[in-house]
Amino acid sequence: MINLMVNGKPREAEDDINLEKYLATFDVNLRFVAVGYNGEVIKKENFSGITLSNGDALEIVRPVGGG
Amino acid sequence: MINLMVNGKPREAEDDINLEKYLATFDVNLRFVAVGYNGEVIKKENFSGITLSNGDALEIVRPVGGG
Amino acid sequence: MINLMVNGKPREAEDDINLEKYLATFDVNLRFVAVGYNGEVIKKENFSGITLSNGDALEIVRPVGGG
Amino acid sequence: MINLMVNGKPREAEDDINLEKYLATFDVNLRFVAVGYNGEVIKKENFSGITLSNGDALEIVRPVGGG
Amino acid sequence: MSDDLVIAGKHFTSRLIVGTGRYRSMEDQVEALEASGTQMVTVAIRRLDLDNPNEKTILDYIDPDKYNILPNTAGCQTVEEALFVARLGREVTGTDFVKLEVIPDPKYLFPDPAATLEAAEKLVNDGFVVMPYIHADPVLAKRLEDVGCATVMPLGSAIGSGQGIHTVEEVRIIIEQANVPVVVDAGLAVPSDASKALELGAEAVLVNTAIAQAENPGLMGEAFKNGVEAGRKAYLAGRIPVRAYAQASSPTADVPQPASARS
Amino acid sequence: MSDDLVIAGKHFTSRLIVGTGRYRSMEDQVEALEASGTQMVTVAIRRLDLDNPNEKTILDYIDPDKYNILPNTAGCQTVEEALFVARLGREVTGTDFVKLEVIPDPKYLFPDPAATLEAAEKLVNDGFVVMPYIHADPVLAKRLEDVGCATVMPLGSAIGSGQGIHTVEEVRIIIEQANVPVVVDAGLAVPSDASKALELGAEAVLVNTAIAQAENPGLMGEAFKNGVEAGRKAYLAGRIPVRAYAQASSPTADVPQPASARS
Amino acid sequence: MSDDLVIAGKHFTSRLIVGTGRYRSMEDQVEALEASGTQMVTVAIRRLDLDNPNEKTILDYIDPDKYNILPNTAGCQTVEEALFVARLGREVTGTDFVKLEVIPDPKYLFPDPAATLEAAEKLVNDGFVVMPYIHADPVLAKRLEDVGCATVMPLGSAIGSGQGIHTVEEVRIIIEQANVPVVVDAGLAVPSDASKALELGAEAVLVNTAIAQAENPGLMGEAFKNGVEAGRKAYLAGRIPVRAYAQASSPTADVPQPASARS
Amino acid sequence: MSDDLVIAGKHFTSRLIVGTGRYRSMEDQVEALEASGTQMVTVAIRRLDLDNPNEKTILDYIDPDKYNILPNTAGCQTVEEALFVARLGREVTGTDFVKLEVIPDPKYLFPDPAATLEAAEKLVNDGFVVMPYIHADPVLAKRLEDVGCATVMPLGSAIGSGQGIHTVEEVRIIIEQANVPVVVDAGLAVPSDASKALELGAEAVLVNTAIAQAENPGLMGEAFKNGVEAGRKAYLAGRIPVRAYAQASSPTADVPQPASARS
Repeated sequence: MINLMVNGKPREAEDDINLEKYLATFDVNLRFVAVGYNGEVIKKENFSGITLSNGDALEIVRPVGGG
Repeated sequence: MINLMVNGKPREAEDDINLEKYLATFDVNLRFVAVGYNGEVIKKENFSGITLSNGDALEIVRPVGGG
Repeated sequence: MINLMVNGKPREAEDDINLEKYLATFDVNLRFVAVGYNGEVIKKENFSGITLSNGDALEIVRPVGGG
Repeated sequence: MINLMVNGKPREAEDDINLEKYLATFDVNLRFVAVGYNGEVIKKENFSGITLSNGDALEIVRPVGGG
Repeated sequence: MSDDLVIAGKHFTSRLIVGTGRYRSMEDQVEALEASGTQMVTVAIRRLDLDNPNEKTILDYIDPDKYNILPNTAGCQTVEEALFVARLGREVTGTDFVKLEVIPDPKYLFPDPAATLEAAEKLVNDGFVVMPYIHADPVLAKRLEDVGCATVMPLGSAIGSGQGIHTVEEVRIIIEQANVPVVVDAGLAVPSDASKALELGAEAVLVNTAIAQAENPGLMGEAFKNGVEAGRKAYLAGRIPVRAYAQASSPTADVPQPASARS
Repeated sequence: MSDDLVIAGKHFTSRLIVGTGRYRSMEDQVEALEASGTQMVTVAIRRLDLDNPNEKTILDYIDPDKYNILPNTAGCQTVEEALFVARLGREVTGTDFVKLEVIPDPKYLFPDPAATLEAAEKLVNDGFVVMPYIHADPVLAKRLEDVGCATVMPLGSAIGSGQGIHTVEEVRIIIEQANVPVVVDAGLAVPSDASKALELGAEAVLVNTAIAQAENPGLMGEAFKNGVEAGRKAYLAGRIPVRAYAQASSPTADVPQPASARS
Repeated sequence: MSDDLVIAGKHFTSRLIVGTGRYRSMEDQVEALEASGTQMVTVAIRRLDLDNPNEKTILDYIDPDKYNILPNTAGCQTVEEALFVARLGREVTGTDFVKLEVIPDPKYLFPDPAATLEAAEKLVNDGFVVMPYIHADPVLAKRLEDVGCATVMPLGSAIGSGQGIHTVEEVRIIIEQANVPVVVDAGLAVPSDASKALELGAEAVLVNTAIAQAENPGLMGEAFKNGVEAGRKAYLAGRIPVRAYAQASSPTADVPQPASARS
Repeated sequence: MSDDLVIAGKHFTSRLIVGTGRYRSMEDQVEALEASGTQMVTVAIRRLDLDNPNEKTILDYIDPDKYNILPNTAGCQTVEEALFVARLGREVTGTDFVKLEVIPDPKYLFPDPAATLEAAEKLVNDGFVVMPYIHADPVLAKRLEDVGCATVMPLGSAIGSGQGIHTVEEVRIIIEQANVPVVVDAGLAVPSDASKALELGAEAVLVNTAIAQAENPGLMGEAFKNGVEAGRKAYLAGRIPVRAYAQASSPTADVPQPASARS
């Protein structure tokens, strides 16, 4: 297992899991969602190409009402 | 002849003429016109009943643009 | 006895008492004081000349702080 | 002779002249005066140590009324 | 939602009263009145030119089915003059409505409070629906209401000055105390002035020079129509309070972090 | 008359940008956006709730055919955070437009001028259409324009404060000097605020709290729609000048006299 | 330079009139009056407490050699009451000066213009030196001057409200038209309010609550003394005009250059 | 009561800083500085006229025992120019104090916020006591304080414009957040402007054109001296709060009645 920081909170994940699979574990509807990976914004088509490692930081975001 | 003050200016008129006839001498279109006779406002239907005398003051007025 | 209205309140006084004597009954210091008698302002020198009658209204006033 | 830019205008000066001597040629009262030499501010005590060369830029300034 | 302006029992869907003075042409005026959506227009009463007694009058250009006529007493400096001109105006126009002006001051055209009060009371007793033009004096406004005026018309600033509403605080108090419609009159230059008056709770505004002398009177008339509607709707919609500090319009929590420094 | 607002080549017929924060309900918001006639709405970017990853988002309530989305960087206190959130917002919404906010101050939510300038330049170079939220500082506005911002968005007063436009003089100067659209943002409380901004020559306004927190958001949205139209039309129609003295709106000559004293 | 304030032939070197109401203690009042440098103080007239007929009165604390007494008619709601109280005040104080107040409105304490005018005329005819408290209505001010008032005293804002001068434009016009001293009264909260009034050309101000209710009345009295002097001197010194653009206060030429790029 | 203004450990009893530009004559200036009671005067640094290298300078007219010299960087448009002129000024005057101005805009002479911040930090690191001239931007003020500026000097309005203080709300916030003295600079026209700034809690004001270009500079200098004293004392004395309604300054009970109707 690896330790990640996801949306500011520590979480565990399986070794060698890629970002696409990891997101799938949350059953996230990816429409209107974006992901920051260690401070970089990752395009959806590249999710599968990113293998998560211990200590990675993810920001999984969506739009909310704001002015 | 009698002397009248009409709209602030001296004018002459025949003796014993009534208001209706006097106004007719100007060929005034009476629609939208009112008449002050010595400071009193006279209704159209009473014009014929008013005989002008020397020194009478008439104000013959109509509406204009204003705020 | 007569009935007076003094500073808005009913009071009794002896018959035929004059204003000077009546004020004396209160031991008022007349400096900075003025008197209204039935709506008229009375000069000090005339106090003795005014005999109070039943129903008279007196206003006995002095200066206070004001803007 | 060398060519200088002094207060934004071209001027000539003798070869190898130092700053102190050059200023003396203007008979400048050095009280309330400061000098910029190629963008650096030079302290009075160092004037004699600076030998002017061709193309040097001098700013000789004094205080004026201002807000 | 029915939200009529009611003056002396008469209903109006438009809260914009428009003056008919100072247009560059009758075409400008007709276009501007139309665009403004107004239902009440003011006219002045003046001596007929006896050398040209049949020229068209302003009323020949105003459709009586579209616009109510509000004759004024502009130009009157005394109570006597105002009463006389008001009565002439009623005879000319056939309406009991009158915009009462008693103005001794030619420089700022400010009204005389005591003379206006005296004339108003006499006209009310003579059956007029009196709409007095006044300084934004809350006590005067109250007294005019007490003698039976149908509205009060406090001024924003000098007539035709285009200075807008200098008297916001006083107008606010007049509105707070009034039981008759408050109509802000004079000085309005732009629709935001009209909108502001209605946001404060004024029931209507009267505009003349701002429309008549605009570069494009028709478009400015339309602008004031929109501004008056905006102001009235805002008044009904209930504005937010004024706060000393900011209040975030976006959530303050859960902001994404480039590195998870903040959590 | 075609009179579009054009930002980075994109045309808008509405000059009212509306925020989507602080509505009491989605129904309120949908009604208010509709009534406001807006074509551009702002959204914020926040962390997804991983315990509830499928809840509807704000964009599920906003018809993309009707409204352009303007993601903001609200909540960001540094250049780095603003760049990151701007890029996340682009990924979420698919638009290059961004409302740039770099706000270190939690009490008044005033933006950081130097950090905003730095972030703006980087985002422009990264292909964004940058609309920076700034203090009404004419020199800052000019520099933001010089680095390629698509608009400048000077504040009227503190976000959500409802204080209106304290910065009229500065906004007037920003407009005078700008070659990009000036959008007045923050503090607007009533349509007269919006109308005033457009009368001065602002190209648009951004409103959120004034509509969202009104007692009746739908009606207030409509009120702002009218106010913005009023202000723009007045700007185009050419307002009257301000004068020190009055100018009579009724003729001063030929006033009828009760006795012919005056002639 | 002799620059006295002259009211009805009486000369004053101080242009600050101070009220004697609402001090927390007589000590506060004595100190504040002293510090203010005033030469005229107002007093009210009230019923004597017959159960305590010998208590000291306000006048026992005011040195008649230092301060002129200005009795007021505060509390009067009608002409009749004002006349009666004015006459009582004259009897009490021995002065013909009177500050006339006819105030039917308890909430804002705004004066009645018509009743004030009527009372003023009667008091003038009765030999009083009348200083009427009025709304800032230029026409009313003129009429009060015409009936013989010694000054006019337009209000800045509601008595004791501390709102300052809302009526700057109207006060400016009153001053422009007046032939008697204009004394701005009511609402002043800070010395800048007083200074501003005198800069406009007001001849004096009347201040009460701002001094009496300050945390430190003595120091505030001194502050108003300075503010009034500042305003009067500025009026006499001739202020600079307002300009739309900047004017450099330092020379724009001959700026030293780090490299001689600019010459 | 000791109540000094302290800047970088230096004590001043006067809170009025005066500029030395734009006087009609040296006599005017000497008289005005004397009358103003100032202890700090600004000077600009300019190229010497080499054709007249011995003419008297401004400092030959200013008594160094009476006045501290504050050299400015007026005329500088870039960071580089400002650093250079600041250093020249230090060499000329022997003081580390500098009024920092980085102004690219010739029309309104508004300062560049980012360039001012950059120059301020460099000058602080070079040992200067930096007093930056800035737009009234609370965040910028805070950042300048954070890099070590000795004061912040927010503008009231454009230099020399005489428009007074447009930025009251922003200045109020800057004062609320500042840990260094806030000096309001630019645009002040009359002593009430200065007084108002100090009433808000500003520690000092800088005035030039208003004094130098007054009809009578000496008297105006004295007027500003009084105004600044008034404002500071009022700040210390604790002003009354603003209230929505009136508060009677005379007792409301026991009003004498002509007839005892009311009791």
